[in-house]
Amino acid sequence: MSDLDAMYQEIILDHYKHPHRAGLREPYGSEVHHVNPTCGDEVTLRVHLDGTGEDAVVEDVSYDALGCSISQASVSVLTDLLVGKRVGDALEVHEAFVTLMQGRGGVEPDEDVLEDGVAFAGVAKFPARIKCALLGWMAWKDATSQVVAHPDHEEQS
Amino acid sequence: MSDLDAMYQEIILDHYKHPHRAGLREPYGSEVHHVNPTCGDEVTLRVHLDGTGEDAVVEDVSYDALGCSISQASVSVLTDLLVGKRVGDALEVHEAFVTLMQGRGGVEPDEDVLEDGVAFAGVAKFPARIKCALLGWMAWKDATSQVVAHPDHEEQS
Amino acid sequence: MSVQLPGLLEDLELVRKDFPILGRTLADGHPLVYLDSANTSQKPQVVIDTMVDHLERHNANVSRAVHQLGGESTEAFEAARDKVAAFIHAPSRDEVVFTKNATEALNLLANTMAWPGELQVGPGDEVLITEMEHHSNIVPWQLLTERTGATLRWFGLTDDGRLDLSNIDELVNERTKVVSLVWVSNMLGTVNPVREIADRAHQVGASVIVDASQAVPQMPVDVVASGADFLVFTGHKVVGPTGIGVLWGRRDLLGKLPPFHGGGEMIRTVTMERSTYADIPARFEAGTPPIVEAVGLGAAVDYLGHLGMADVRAHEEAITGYLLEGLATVGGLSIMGPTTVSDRGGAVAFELDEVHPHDVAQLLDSRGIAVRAGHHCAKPAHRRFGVQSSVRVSTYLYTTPEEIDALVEGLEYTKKYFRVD
Amino acid sequence: MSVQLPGLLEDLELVRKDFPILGRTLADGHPLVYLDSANTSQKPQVVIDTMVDHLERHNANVSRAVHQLGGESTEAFEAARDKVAAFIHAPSRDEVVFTKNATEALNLLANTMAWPGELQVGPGDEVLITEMEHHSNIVPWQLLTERTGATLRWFGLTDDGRLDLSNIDELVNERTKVVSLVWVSNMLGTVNPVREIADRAHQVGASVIVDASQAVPQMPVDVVASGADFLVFTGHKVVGPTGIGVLWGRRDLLGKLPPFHGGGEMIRTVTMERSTYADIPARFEAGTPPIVEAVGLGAAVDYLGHLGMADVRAHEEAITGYLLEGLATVGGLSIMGPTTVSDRGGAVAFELDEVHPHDVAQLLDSRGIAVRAGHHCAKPAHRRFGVQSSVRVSTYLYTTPEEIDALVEGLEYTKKYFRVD
Ligand SMILES: Cc1ncc(COP(=O)(O)O)c(C=O)c1O
Ligand SMILES: Cc1ncc(COP(=O)(O)O)c(C=O)c1O
Repeated sequence: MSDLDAMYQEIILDHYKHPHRAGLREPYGSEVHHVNPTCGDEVTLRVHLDGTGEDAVVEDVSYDALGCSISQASVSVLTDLLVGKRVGDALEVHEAFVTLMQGRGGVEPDEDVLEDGVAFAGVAKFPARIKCALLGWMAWKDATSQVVAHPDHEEQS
Repeated sequence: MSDLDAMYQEIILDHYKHPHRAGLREPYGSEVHHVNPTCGDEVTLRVHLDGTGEDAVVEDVSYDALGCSISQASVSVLTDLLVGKRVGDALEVHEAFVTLMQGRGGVEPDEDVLEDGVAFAGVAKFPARIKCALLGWMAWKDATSQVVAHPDHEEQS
Repeated sequence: MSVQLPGLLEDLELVRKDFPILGRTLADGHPLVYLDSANTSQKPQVVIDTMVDHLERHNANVSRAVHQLGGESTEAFEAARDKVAAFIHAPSRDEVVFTKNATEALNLLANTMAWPGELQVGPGDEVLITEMEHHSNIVPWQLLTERTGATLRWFGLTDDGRLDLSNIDELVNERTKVVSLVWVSNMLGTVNPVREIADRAHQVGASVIVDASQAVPQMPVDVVASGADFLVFTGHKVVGPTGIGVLWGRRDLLGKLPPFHGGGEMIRTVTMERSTYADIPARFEAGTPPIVEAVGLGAAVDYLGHLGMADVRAHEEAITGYLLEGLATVGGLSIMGPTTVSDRGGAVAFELDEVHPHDVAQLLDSRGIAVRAGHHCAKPAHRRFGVQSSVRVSTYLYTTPEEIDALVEGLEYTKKYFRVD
Repeated sequence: MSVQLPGLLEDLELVRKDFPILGRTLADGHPLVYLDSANTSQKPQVVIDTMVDHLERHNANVSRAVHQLGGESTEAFEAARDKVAAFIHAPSRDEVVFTKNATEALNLLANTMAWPGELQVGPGDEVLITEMEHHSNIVPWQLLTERTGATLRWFGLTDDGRLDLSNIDELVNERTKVVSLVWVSNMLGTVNPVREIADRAHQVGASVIVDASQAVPQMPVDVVASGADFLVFTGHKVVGPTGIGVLWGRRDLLGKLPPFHGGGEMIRTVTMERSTYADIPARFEAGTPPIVEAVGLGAAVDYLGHLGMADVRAHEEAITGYLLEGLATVGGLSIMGPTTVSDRGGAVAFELDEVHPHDVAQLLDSRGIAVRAGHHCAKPAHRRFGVQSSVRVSTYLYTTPEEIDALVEGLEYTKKYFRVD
């Protein structure tokens, strides 16, 4: 498989064409807007948690993303992976994904943890695209830490 | 004769060690202060004219100069050449000197016009030193044009 | 070469040999097809060699030293100023100020206009720019107007990517202090009627700043004829090195600006009480200047001068025409900016239905074709056309028709890869 | 080599072979004796070759492009940032901002402190510098304090060319917002007790800026240990190219400065209404950065790292000691600045009775010996010692004892030429 095909896995193109959980929904505990200054890709992302602290559960992640196949597919996969998980576990998956992306192609992804996310292994070989793959993930972490920091913050709905 | 000896002619070293008409004197029509920003050489120079317009005569040029052998000798020679001349004639000598300096060693100086000033022909081959040789001359022209522009300006004395 | 187009540079294959990078083979054995010259141009061997010779044989600081190396270095540096002055037909070499890049040149102007002086911009004053500016000609003016209480105003764009001059009489008014505009847009490719706008601006006493970053590489430039009071460009887009840009300004106006950066070489004298400043251009060149970069830029404009800027312009028009024709054959592709070569430079931005610009660029890159994807530092212009990013193809004097053919094939391949039909 | 001094770099002759210019023959067949390294250093072949390789094979703009060349260029550019960060022991690579030179780095600080922000300097505030600063660390603060109504204050000098700290408790007070000082003087050679002064300044909450333009070339530098909040240096004095300098700043403090120049790469997003700015370091790097210059600087600090900065420092001390001894044998020569090697760098300024510095430099140059004559951009320090200019000899890692011998002979010859006895 060429490097190109390794990046544009079927799974990625599928998520790109048919993104999961797209759109902005209520209720949510925090909303963030992240931009990739290099290319202008943007994502607005909302996180809705149920409960508090590390035991809280990711009830919903909704988003409005403008961007390339990689950035769109990656946020779509993110929702599949993280929604329904406890925040602590979700953060572990997050870390595994970031490690995979920053590994320059040298990290062997754990399919049990990352599921469809392993499809992004090929992206790690393209430094310019790593930021695309991480855009939604960075937004999610930012939004989540905001809710965790202010659990008593009024939920928007 | 080496280029070095051509620059440091006996005449120049003599003027350096024994500068003519040094010191600031009164009366004077205008005083200017010029600096060579590269090396910090400075000259304060006063011009006293008698009469008005191109027919005015250069009565005195007095100066206080801080600088290298070339800049000091050059202002000393200037006073020899210009004091006593009509302004129009002095400006012609000025132009001949500037032409010589900017000629990169390719200009044959006219000894009848420049007298001791011909000794500076060797300086023209050292671009870094041309400004030294011209410092006093530029100051003189500046000061003179100020008196010519304001002939009725009160003489300082 | 198979395709023959009228206007192409003679001996194009020989010209290409001057650029070592054009012989490079990329991943999977693809030859480089470099279509990103509006981003930065490639460098001919003579520019590189001139820089190497300077570093290996003549390196010394300038203006400061009596010694032989210092003399040689100063002479090479100042000769570069003469060359640049001649290249843009500046009335005086002293009007050529070396900066770091075009961005610094624009910031020099916007920055010094914040402080007391005849050109100071204050509350109630207006600064007028256009919706097609590069960020480097937007943000400095946003900062200036925010900080001084002046107002920033904008020329809008027409649907075909030209300046909308319909409200010029309202936009250019007695409050207008500065009109700053791009000559050739780096995104849309539009060539703006700089002279016409400058004449109008001068009627109300405004200063006119022309961002010629994309103009100087592509066409003969005469700063006086352009109508500009100040004009900027950047070394790395005119086959020169990075690290050097140019601010040209009318002598009387440059003289009215207060100092920009303070430091070595820009002073006349420094005392603990106060300092006085050198004349132009040194006044605006604080610190050790980009010496070897200026020397490289001098070699670059010499190179362009030998080719002849009229011929470079003719080449650019021929290739751009061929490019526009080629892109017209690709279904689902829509161009932002003029679709004909008249009043148009060699940068063409477009969208391809259903494939994000990033993905287009990636696919092309897998075939060795280098284009740019993104907002090209022109976000307001992208927003004007309702898009967030685009693909930009930009040609230069070394671009061949065959490279355009490769691009068009690459775009068809991209569509297939992403299953667009 | 005949003279053996403890502390000289091992294999000095081999080191010298790394610098092509040192093999040059000047007018009248004199070999180059380059003693003007405080002005600018010479460049080793590896720096030149690295730049050439970049220009011939990897040239592209950075941060902006998806294509392979863009990736390679970005990687090389950012790797240079890593190298510089490691070289000065910066806690984070993001704290390393590339500028044009040291002068721009100092102006960046002085300029942004004029505008609203936590570090803003205003009326009643004091900025404290020293009488031995380079003009590049004087004029920016004069401009800032004049423009904002703050007060500029000065540490004086002792007769032996050290900082006079006797009134430090009065000079550093609750009004002091900024203390900006040189680590190693480019004129006197003095090494200042930066840490001690920084600690004192921090007690009153002032920010400490260290001009390390002459320190980074000569000695191991650890920015955190130095006590600095901000530290600047310039590429061309550390065997790197012109056109690049470095501003290091503590992350939290850099984050408190408003934007400096506006333009491409320093933004997060730009709209017609307003712009938001990128994080450090990009926030302060508007426009196309000096790319090939950064790559060259990376190679330069690698080169110095291989030699080992402790060894470079030992070499400098050995040579400077030998130089001071040699100069002591020349009658009528008086040194400004410390006359022993302790707390002293490798720049030695002096006067020779009855011969103007310009003439000394000219005579030495006629024998191939390059020194600097003038005020070395340190007019206040010259005035402090009652002189208008001086001769400065400055050595570096490639300087040999034989070159010092040639200098001393040259000085005797100069005296004879000007008939001084
Ligand atoms: C102590 C010191 N500070 C600042 C500078 C300015 O460096 P640059 O001219 O590269 O900006 C120099 C060198 O000229 C210097 O020696
Ligand atoms: C139209 C235009 N203006 C300004 C610039 C800024 O040039 P630089 O990044 O070299 O400062 C560019 C290029 O990036 C440009 O295309």
